[in-house]
Amino acid sequence: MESITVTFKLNGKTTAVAIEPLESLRTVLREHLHLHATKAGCGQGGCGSCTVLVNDEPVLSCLMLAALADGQEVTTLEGIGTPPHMHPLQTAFFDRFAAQCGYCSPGMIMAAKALLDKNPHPTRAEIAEALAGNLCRCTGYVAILDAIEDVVTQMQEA
Amino acid sequence: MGVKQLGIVGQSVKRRDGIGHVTGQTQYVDDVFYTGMLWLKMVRSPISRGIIHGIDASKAEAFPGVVAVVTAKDVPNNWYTILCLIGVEPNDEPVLAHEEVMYMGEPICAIVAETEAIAAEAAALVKLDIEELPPVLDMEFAISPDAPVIKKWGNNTFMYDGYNHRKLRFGDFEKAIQQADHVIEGDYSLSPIEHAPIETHCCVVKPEPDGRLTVHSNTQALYFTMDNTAIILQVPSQRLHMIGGTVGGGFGGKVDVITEPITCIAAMKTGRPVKWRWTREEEMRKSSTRAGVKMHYTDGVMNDGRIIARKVRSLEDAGAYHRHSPYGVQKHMANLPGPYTIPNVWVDAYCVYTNRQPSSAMRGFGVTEATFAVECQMERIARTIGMDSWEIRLINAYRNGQMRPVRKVVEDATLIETIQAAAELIGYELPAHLKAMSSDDYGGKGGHHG
Amino acid sequence: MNADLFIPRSLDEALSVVQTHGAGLLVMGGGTMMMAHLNEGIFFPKKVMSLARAGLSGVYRNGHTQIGATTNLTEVSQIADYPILSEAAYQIGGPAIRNMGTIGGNLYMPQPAGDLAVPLLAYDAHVELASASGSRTVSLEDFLAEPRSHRGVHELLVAVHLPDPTGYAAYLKLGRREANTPSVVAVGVRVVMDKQGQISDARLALGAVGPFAFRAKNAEALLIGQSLNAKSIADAAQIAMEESNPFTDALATAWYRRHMVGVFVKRTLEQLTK
Amino acid sequence: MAKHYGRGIAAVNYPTGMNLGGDPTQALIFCQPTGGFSVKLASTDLGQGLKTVIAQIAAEALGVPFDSVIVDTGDTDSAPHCMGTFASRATHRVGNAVIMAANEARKALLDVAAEEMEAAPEDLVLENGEIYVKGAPERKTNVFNVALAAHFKHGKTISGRGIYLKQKSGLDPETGACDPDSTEAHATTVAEVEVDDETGEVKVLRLASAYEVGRQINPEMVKGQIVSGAVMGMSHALMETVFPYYPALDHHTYSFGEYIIPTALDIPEIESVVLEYPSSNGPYGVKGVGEMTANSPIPAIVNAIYDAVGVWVTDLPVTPEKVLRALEERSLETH
Repeated sequence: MESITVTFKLNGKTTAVAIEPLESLRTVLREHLHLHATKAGCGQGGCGSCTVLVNDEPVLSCLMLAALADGQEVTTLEGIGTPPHMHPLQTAFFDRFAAQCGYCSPGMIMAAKALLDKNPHPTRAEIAEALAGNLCRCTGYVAILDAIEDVVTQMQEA
Repeated sequence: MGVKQLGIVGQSVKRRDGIGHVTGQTQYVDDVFYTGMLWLKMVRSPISRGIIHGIDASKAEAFPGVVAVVTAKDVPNNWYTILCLIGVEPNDEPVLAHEEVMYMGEPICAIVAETEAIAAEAAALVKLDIEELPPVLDMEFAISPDAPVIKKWGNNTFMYDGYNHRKLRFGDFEKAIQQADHVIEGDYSLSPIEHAPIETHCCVVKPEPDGRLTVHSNTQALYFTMDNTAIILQVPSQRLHMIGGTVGGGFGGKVDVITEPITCIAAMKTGRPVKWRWTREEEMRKSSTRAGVKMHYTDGVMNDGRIIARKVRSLEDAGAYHRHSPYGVQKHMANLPGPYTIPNVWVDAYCVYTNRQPSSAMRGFGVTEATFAVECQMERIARTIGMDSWEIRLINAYRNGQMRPVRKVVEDATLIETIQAAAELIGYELPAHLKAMSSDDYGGKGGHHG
Repeated sequence: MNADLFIPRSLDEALSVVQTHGAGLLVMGGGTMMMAHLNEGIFFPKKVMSLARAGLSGVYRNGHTQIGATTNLTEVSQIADYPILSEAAYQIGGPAIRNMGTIGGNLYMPQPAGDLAVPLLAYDAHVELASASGSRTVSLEDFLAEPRSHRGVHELLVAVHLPDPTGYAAYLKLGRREANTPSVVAVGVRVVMDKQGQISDARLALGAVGPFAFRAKNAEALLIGQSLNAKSIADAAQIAMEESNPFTDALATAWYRRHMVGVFVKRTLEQLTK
Repeated sequence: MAKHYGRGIAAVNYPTGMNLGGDPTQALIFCQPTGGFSVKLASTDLGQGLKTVIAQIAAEALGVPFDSVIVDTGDTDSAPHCMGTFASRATHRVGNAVIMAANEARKALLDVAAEEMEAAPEDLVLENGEIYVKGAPERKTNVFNVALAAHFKHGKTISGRGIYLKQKSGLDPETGACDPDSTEAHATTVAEVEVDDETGEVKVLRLASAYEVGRQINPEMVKGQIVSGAVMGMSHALMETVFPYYPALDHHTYSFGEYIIPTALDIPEIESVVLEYPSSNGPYGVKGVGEMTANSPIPAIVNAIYDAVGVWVTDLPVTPEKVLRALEERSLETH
């Protein structure tokens, strides 16, 4: 089979891209569309660093056939905030030193966003459960949980 | 304790790279792309030890989209001895294996292709003719007379100044152990572990019009990598332009110079930019690990808790090749007695070769293992002689002005102060005589706590 | 990576692809297992079909419950009528994996993965296999024992069928960390009590302690006619240990797994007494 | 079933830097025409925050605002040699090299300022980018003006070269005598655990530590290392192995499915205090902290397990299976 064209809404913008049939969404985002925030950490579904939102639900873009994105809405970290207009989660991760090497941060933030979009008042335990598929080797997670809790508090106060 | 207040030093200013990280705009090596960039995949040994009789890459070469195959013949100086820069020898690890394989996953030849998927599929087509030999995996077996010798110099250990181990000798252990009230022994071991940074190894090399190579690397040590790469490529270092400094987690795993030389050769051979990104499976099974270590402690202890003699025999599993292990064992040797004042010390530390993926540097290597053994042994001593866990450490803790077994005078000890602070942190009330102790109470020279 | 990818838009279309391509076709449910192998370069399929758009997702109640094969684990974790099925689904992976993995695909996962089979066995599930010439149901038990021989090369697993749940059920999983871990052992139990408080029917399913998830039938038999008490629980746990056929992997040895069958069967049954 | 509580302690030292072949790092600093300072390094930030702490050290040493210091790392064409980021050496070595370079650049700056202000250089004070004459604060200028003057009027460079070298130490093959490090940092960790005597599972409830790190350049980032190390150390103690049946190769791990590291749900309560006893040779007294934090939790946890259930499991990782086997062996011995 020759390459196929998929069309999807990417960070709010309709995007058409020619792909090889078995390419993953991660490969297409990073290597065809050059949105590099989505990271390649393992390709096995084990680390969560490639987490993106498809129709507002978190998925692992390394395990998703890009062909299945056709007609869907895909959101990457680039789509939720860029300097100077960062998403509150990005600001909180920065303020709390929740990114050390930074490689897990995009996936962590996307997983956290998916949680907060559904449940704006999670407990710390619920936050941790939402991050169960996202590994961090640097921070020991405490700063990450603190950062997300900060955003929860801000939303409660607002 | 009072330290002089400074200006910006001591302030928790935000990370310079923080906004880049949280917005995904920091550029890591895998985020580097060039037009016309090729991808590299490695063909590796499927067995732990064997003799290579043939490598047939013809099907891979003919596979549509494959641009080049890199074998040992393409490597100008096919020795990967990263500590050659500080005199570690002899050469023992080929960059690409061609005569024998020494561990499962050892690199044999590289496939360079238009896409990563093509390179992977073509790599699977390379036929290897390898005669399997029984592997040596257990360190005690490796240093026994019954083991096959897997190293060309005639035994299975690194040779330190003519010895098959590093020695530390201080005082008179044999005499002191006879005088001890208690002889307390312990065995301690650690299995190899993986650095597991979330970013795997990655290298991108672009040949420049002027003949230089731009090398994007996630190495922890750019010049070290540049110099080792230049030695393997047999080019002056100025031919290489190393760009890095942003790493998605290292933990010691990215001090090996493991991706850059081959990626450079692939770029030189094809005249095109090349990227080599390791899979997680390669990261786990092929990249260096922290070494497996086995230690045996024999301590002579008096009824009052003083440790008067300590003997340690330690085996460190280098895996198939040197990498950083000969150095790690020296650091290990120096730290095996622990931060305690023990007048009679005997240490034998071995760097042992086995047919497993090489071990190398990892966060604290040599010291982590020693510290684990020492602190469990301290607890074992306390429990055996019926002394309090805090007291055993406080009475033996090294003091400023005392001599460590490596014959360096202690000058910045604060072990006692951290023990006291930890007790306070958890609300544990130390007896007054222990609270009164200080790292400066030996009375000798050194110390700057005033 | 030159390959043909089929994304059928209906069951009929999917069955016709299977009919045409048969054994050489790699079928993906959520892709969580197969895509990992593709990414690692472990194999290079030439014909792949994804069932993601074939309309096989959803939970239907019609005298019994039917769960479409591509219903994802998040949706399964929200099926309130089968609490230990939803619990088992929730304990798999993290949210993203649960959004991708499917109930049908989970039944093909090699042990120690594939936890959903455990509660499904406890609920007496059947699987529906369809081909261009019709469909049939097979008990999950038989299917798990030999999925390849039970699914013909021209068949697809299209749904899981569950009778209405009766009795009390409990599920416990032991992994090597708090979440997102394969099982050391998974235990699902369902018992029906008569009015005297004696067990009239029992299902005791074990995962990760054999080549596939299975029912510990000797332990079930022992429970029937008894009340749940310290002795019957201990006896059932002992027999379940003997019935299991555990393996050694990176997570645990066979020795440890067998021990944990005893501990976790006991703990699972004890939950029912509360 | 019973769960047993235990507490264990471990007191450790950690050497800063290495010395096997001599351990140098260099830095160059130059001033831009409008007073920005560029620090050129070939060093590497692994996530620990080197780029930030070096900017702090450079700003402190130069006497200029933090924001006016640019740190450029990771390019061998533009920056001099650095051994690398490992051995808890980076802040110590790079910091020292940067202070040396900053001192030279600062002197060059004040020489130009002195000419501009018709004062003796030794009478000038440079603080946060402002320059004034000691005892006469009304006679003042600033780095911006002096830098412009140096570039366009005096034809002077304002730059500095720095190096820090830990000399190579010999090692006596007969006795092991050597000088293995620059300084020693210290820590004590208290671990509290709960051991399940039916499954052998160990849950770490709390890791409380006192760390002595010489001087903190950036306390939040020191804390980041401490929390990070607590979790990595716990993981090393209880979970991780590439070869689960070492030395056998069987079940060699290949993914995060069987190579177990903690998730956000697995972390204990982590507390710490930091002591500062400046070292004699570190920049502003720094000692290395990066590696040490992952060490002290390991023996503290193993000792806590002994405290809880009275068995020594000293073969890492302490898997539930090893604990259970040790408990069974002990019960066989005592019955």
